[in-house]
Amino acid sequence: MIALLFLALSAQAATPPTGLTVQAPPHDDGLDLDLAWTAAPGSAGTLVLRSETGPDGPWLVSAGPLPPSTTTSSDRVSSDPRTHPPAEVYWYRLVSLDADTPDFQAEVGATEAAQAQAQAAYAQALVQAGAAGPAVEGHPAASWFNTSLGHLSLLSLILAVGGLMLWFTDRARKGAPTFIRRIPGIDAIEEGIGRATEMGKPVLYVPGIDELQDIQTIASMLILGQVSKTVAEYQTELIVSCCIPMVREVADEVVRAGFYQAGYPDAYNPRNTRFISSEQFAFTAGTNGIMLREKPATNIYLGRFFAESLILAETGYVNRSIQIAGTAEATQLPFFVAACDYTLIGEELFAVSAYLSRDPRLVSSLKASDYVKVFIVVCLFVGTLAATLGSDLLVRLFTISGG
Amino acid sequence: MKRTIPLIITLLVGLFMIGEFFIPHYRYRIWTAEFLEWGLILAAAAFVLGLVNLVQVNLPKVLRREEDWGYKLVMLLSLVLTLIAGFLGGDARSEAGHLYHWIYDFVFVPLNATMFALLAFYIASAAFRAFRARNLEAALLLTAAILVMVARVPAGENLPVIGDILPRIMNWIMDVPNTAARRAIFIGAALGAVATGLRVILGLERSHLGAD
Amino acid sequence: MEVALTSVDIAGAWVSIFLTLCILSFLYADNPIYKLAEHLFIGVSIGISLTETWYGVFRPNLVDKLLAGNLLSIVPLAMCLMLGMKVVGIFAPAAGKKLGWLARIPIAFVVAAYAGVKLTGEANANLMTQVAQSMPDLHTLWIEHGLWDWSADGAGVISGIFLVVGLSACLLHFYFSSPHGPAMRVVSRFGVLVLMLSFGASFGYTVMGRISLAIGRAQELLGLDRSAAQAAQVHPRIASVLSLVVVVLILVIWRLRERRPQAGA
Amino acid sequence: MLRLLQRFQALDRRWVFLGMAISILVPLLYPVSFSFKVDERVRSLYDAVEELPAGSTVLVSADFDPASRPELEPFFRANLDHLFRKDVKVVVLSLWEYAPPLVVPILDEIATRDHKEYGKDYVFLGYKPGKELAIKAIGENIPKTFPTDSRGTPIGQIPIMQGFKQARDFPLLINVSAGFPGTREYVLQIQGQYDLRIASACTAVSAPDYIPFYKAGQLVGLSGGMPGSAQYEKLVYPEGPPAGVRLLGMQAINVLNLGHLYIIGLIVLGNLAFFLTRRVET
Repeated sequence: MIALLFLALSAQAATPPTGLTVQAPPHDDGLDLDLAWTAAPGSAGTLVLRSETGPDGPWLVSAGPLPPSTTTSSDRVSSDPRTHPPAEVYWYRLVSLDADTPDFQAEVGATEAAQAQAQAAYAQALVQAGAAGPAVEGHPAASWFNTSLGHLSLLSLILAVGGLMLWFTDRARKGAPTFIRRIPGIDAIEEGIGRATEMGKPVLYVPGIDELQDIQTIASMLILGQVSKTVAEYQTELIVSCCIPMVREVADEVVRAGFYQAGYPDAYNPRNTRFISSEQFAFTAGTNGIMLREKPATNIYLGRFFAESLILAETGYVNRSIQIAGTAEATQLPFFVAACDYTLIGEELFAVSAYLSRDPRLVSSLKASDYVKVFIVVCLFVGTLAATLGSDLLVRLFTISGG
Repeated sequence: MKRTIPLIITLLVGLFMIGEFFIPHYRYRIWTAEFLEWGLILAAAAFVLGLVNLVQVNLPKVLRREEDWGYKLVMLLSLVLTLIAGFLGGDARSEAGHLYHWIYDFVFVPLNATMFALLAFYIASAAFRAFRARNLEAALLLTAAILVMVARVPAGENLPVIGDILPRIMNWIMDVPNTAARRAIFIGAALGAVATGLRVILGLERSHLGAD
Repeated sequence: MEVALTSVDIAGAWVSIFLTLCILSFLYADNPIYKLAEHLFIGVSIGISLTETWYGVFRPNLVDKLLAGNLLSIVPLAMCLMLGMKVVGIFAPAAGKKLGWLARIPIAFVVAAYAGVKLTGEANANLMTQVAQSMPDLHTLWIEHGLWDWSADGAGVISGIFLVVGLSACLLHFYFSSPHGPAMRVVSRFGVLVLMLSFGASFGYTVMGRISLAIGRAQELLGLDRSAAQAAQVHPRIASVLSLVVVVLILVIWRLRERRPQAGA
Repeated sequence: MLRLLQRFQALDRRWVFLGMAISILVPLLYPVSFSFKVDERVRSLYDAVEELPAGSTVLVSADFDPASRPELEPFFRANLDHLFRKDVKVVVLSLWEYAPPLVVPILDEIATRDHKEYGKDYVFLGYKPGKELAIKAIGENIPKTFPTDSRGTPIGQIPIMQGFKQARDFPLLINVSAGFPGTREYVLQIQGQYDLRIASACTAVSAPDYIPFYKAGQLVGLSGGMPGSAQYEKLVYPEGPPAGVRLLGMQAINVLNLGHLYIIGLIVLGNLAFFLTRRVET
C-alpha cells in the first residue's frame, strides 16, 4: 500500500503552503499551539505534520486534511498531560494535497502501534515526495494566571460580591440594621409548615432532580437546613424525596442537623429522607405515590426541575396540598407558576436560606448581590449607549474568550 | 474536630476549584480534573447508600405486612431481577437477546415514556384551571399563551392573518420580552449562585456539615 | 428484507402495551394496577441505574485504576469508605455514633468542589455572556431595521430598547434589601409583566412538545410506529384492546370493593 | 345557566383528560393530509446538510431518551437518511445514558436501507458520562474521550475516524438534543472556543432557549419539536416517503392541530364562563 502511495505522490507533488508560523496562544494551559500560514495556490487541502523528536521527523499527522481555504489550525500536543507531559519544542510541517493524493486509510484490525507506524510512514512518504514545507519550531507556553480582560472582570466581580458580603456581614455583626423586603413565597414556607402541623400531616420537600453538581441543588440543601429546623420545632413530620443518591446523603445530614439544632435530635427518622430512584420519571412516579398515599399537607419544590415539574405540581393540586416551588430553571417556571400557590423565581431561590435563617449576617449578604445587580443594570445602560456610539469596551469587559 | 476538618476541607477545595477558571496551567488542571472525577466516584458510591436506604424503608413494610406490602415486594423483586440480569449480561447486557435488554426495551421504556406522556393531559388541565384573567398579570400570561398556541398550530400557517401576523408577534414575544425575562432570570440566578457558592466556601452556611 | 420477530419480542411488545395502559389508568385515579406498574418501574429503574453506574463509573474510574496500581485512587476509595460510615449506625449504633461524622468529609469535599467549579461556570455562562449580549448597538439596529421592522419580526430600535429596559426591570424586581418606593414599584411591576409575558409564551410553546409525547404512546398503542409487516406479526391493536379490557375490569372490581366497606361503615 | 357555568369552571379534570385523549386518537385513526410551511431555521439546517460535499464526515451527538423519542426520532431518521443519501459519513455519539439502545437500531436500520457499511460510512462511539465535562472532552480530544467505539473496536482502527481528533475537525456537528446536557452546553462549552458549526434538533420546549443561539450565529440551523421534524421530513422527502418508510413527524402533525385547538378552546370557554358568572355575581 505504501509503495502505491509513493507512485501516486511522486507524480503529483503540489507546492506546499508558505509562511508557517507556530505560536502558543495567550493564557494557555500549555498544551496548545496555534498555526497560521498562507494558502498554496491550486492545493486541494492541507495536512499538518508534527514531530516531537526533531526537525527531521518522524512525523505524525496532527490535523487534516483541512480545506484549502483554511489557513489556521490549532494543535493540542498532549491529550493526557499526566501520562504525556508536553515537550519543550515541537516541529511542524505543512503538506499540500492534490485532488488525487490518497487519504490515509487505517487498516481495520491493526494494533495501535501498527497504526501509528503506518501513519508515520504515510507522513514520511508525503515529505519525501516534496509536498511538505520547511519545518517550523513551536514552544508551548503554560500560563499560571489568565490576565485577559474578561477573566479579570469576572474575578473582580466575584471579589466584589465576596468583599461586599464580608463587609455587610461585619457591619451586621456590629449591629447595623438589616432590611429585607418581604418575599411572600418564602413566608409561605413557614405558613405551610404551620398548616401541616395543624392538620397533623407531613411536609414533603423535593430538592429538584439534578446532581449535587448543580448549585441550585446546593442552595436547596441549605434551605432544607432551615426548613427542617422549623419542622422539628413544630414537631411535624418531614419527608424528603430525593432523586440522586448523593443528594439523599447530604439531605440526611442536613435534616439530622436541623432536628439537632431545634433540640429534637431523636425525633429525626432517617427513613423519611428517601432515595426514590435516580431515573427522572421513576422518581416522579414514586414522589407522586408519597403525595397520594401519605397525603402531605404542604409540598415544597426547591431546586432544579425539568419536565416532572408539572406532573408533581398537578398531583399535589389533586391532593389539595399547599404548594411552594422555586427554581432557576427558566423552562419550568411557567408550570410552577400555573400549578403552585407560590413560586420563587430564579434568584429568589438563592435568597431563601438566608431569609429563613433570620441570621442578620446571612441576610445582609443578600445586600451584596443587590449592589452588584444595580451595577450590572447601570452597565447595561452605559454599555448600550457606548455600543450605539461605536465603543464595544463594555461588551469586551463582559466577554470571556477561550477557556 | 468534627466541624473544623470539614470546614477546612470546604475552604481549601472550594478555593482551589474557583482557581480552575483563572489558572489555565495544565499542571493545575490535572488536579481539578482529578477532583471532579473523585466527585463522580463518590456520587456512584452513594448509590450503594441509596440502596441501603431503599431497603431500610421498604423491607420492614414487607416483613411486617404493612399496607401496600405486596407492591413494595414487587419493587424489591424487580430491582433484584434487573440487577441480576445486568450483571449476568456483563458488558454485552445491552445487546439483543439479553434479559437486561428485554427489560429495558419492554418494561422500562414504555413505563418511562407513558409517565412522561401524562404531561399532555396535565398541561391541558393546568391551562384550563390556571389561565383565568383575574388581574393584569394573569391576563397577560394567558394572552401570551393563547397567542403562541394559535401561532404554533401547524394548520394555521396557511390562513391569512393567523398564518402571517401571529407567528411574527409570537417570534417577537419569544425574541424580545422572553429573552429579556430569561436573561434576567439567568443573570439573577448566576449572582445568587456566586453568593451561595461563596457563603458555602467561606463557611457562612454549613448546614450540610452537621450540627454537633 | 423484513426480519421475522421472535416470540420473545412479540411478548415484549404486548407487555409494553399493557404497561402503557396501566400508567394511563392513573389519569382516572390512583389504583391498584397503576400502583403495580409504578413499583415495577421504580424497581427496574434503580436496577438499571445501578448496573450502568457500576459499568460506567465505578468500574472504569475506581476499580480498574486501583487494579492497575494507581495509588492516587486510594483517596477516592477512602472517601467512599468514609461516606459508608453513615450506614454503620444501622447495624452498630454505638460505632455509628462515633464514626458517622466521618461522612461529612467526603460531603464537604463534593459540595465545595462543585460549588467552586460552578461558581465560576455559572458566572461565566449565565452572567457575563448574558450581559455582554444585552448591550445592543442601537445605531446599527436603526440602519438595518429602523424603529420597528415587521419583516424581521419586529426587530429595530424599539425592540432593542425594550430588551434593555425589560431586562433591567426584571432584574430590579429581585432587589431584596430595600423597601420598594413608588418609582421602584413601577419598575418592579413592569418587570413582573415582562416575566408573565415570557411565562405565558413559554407555556404555550411547550404544549406542542407535551402533546407529541402522547402521540408517541398513541402511535405505539395503535401500531402506527411499526411497518405493516411487523404489525401483522405483533397485532398491536388486539393487544391494546385486550389490555384495555383487563385494566377497565380491574378498575371496576377495585371500585366495587372500595365502595363496599364504606357502605358498611 | 349560571349553575352550569359555575360547574363548568370547576369541571373534573378527568373530563378534560378524556377530551384530550379523543383529540389525540381520532386524527391518528382517521388521518387528513394538508400542507404546512417550512420554518427558516429548519431550512437553514437542511441547507447546512445539503451544502456538505459528498465524502465529508459529520459528528452527530444523539442526546435523547425514550421520553423525548416521539419528538426527535422522526428528525433523527430523516436526517440520517439525508446524510447517507448525500454520501456523507456519520460519526454518532451520545451523552445520554439511555440513548444507545434507541440509537443503535435506528442507525443500523437506516444504514442497511441506504447500503452503508459500519466503520466505513458510519460509526457509533457509544455513551459517555460526565455531561458538560464530556462535551469539553469532545471539543478537546475525541479518541481520548472515546478510546473505542460502542462495539469495543479501538478508535485508531476505525477507518472513518482517521484524521478526526476533535469536534472542530468535522465540518458540521448535529446535536439531537432533548435537554441537559445538550445544545446549550455544546454552544456554551465548545462552540465559541473552537468556532464550530453546530446544528440542533431539539424538543419544542427547549426551542425558545436555543433561538437566541441561532440568532447569534452560534447555531447554523434549528429544528424545534415535532413540527420541526415534520418540516425536515418534508424537505428530505418532497415527493413523499420511499416504500416501507413511515414519516412519523408528518403523521403526527394533525394531532398537534387538534390538540392545540382543544386546549385553546378550553381556556377560552373557561374564561368566558368566568366572566359571565363574575358579572352576575357582582
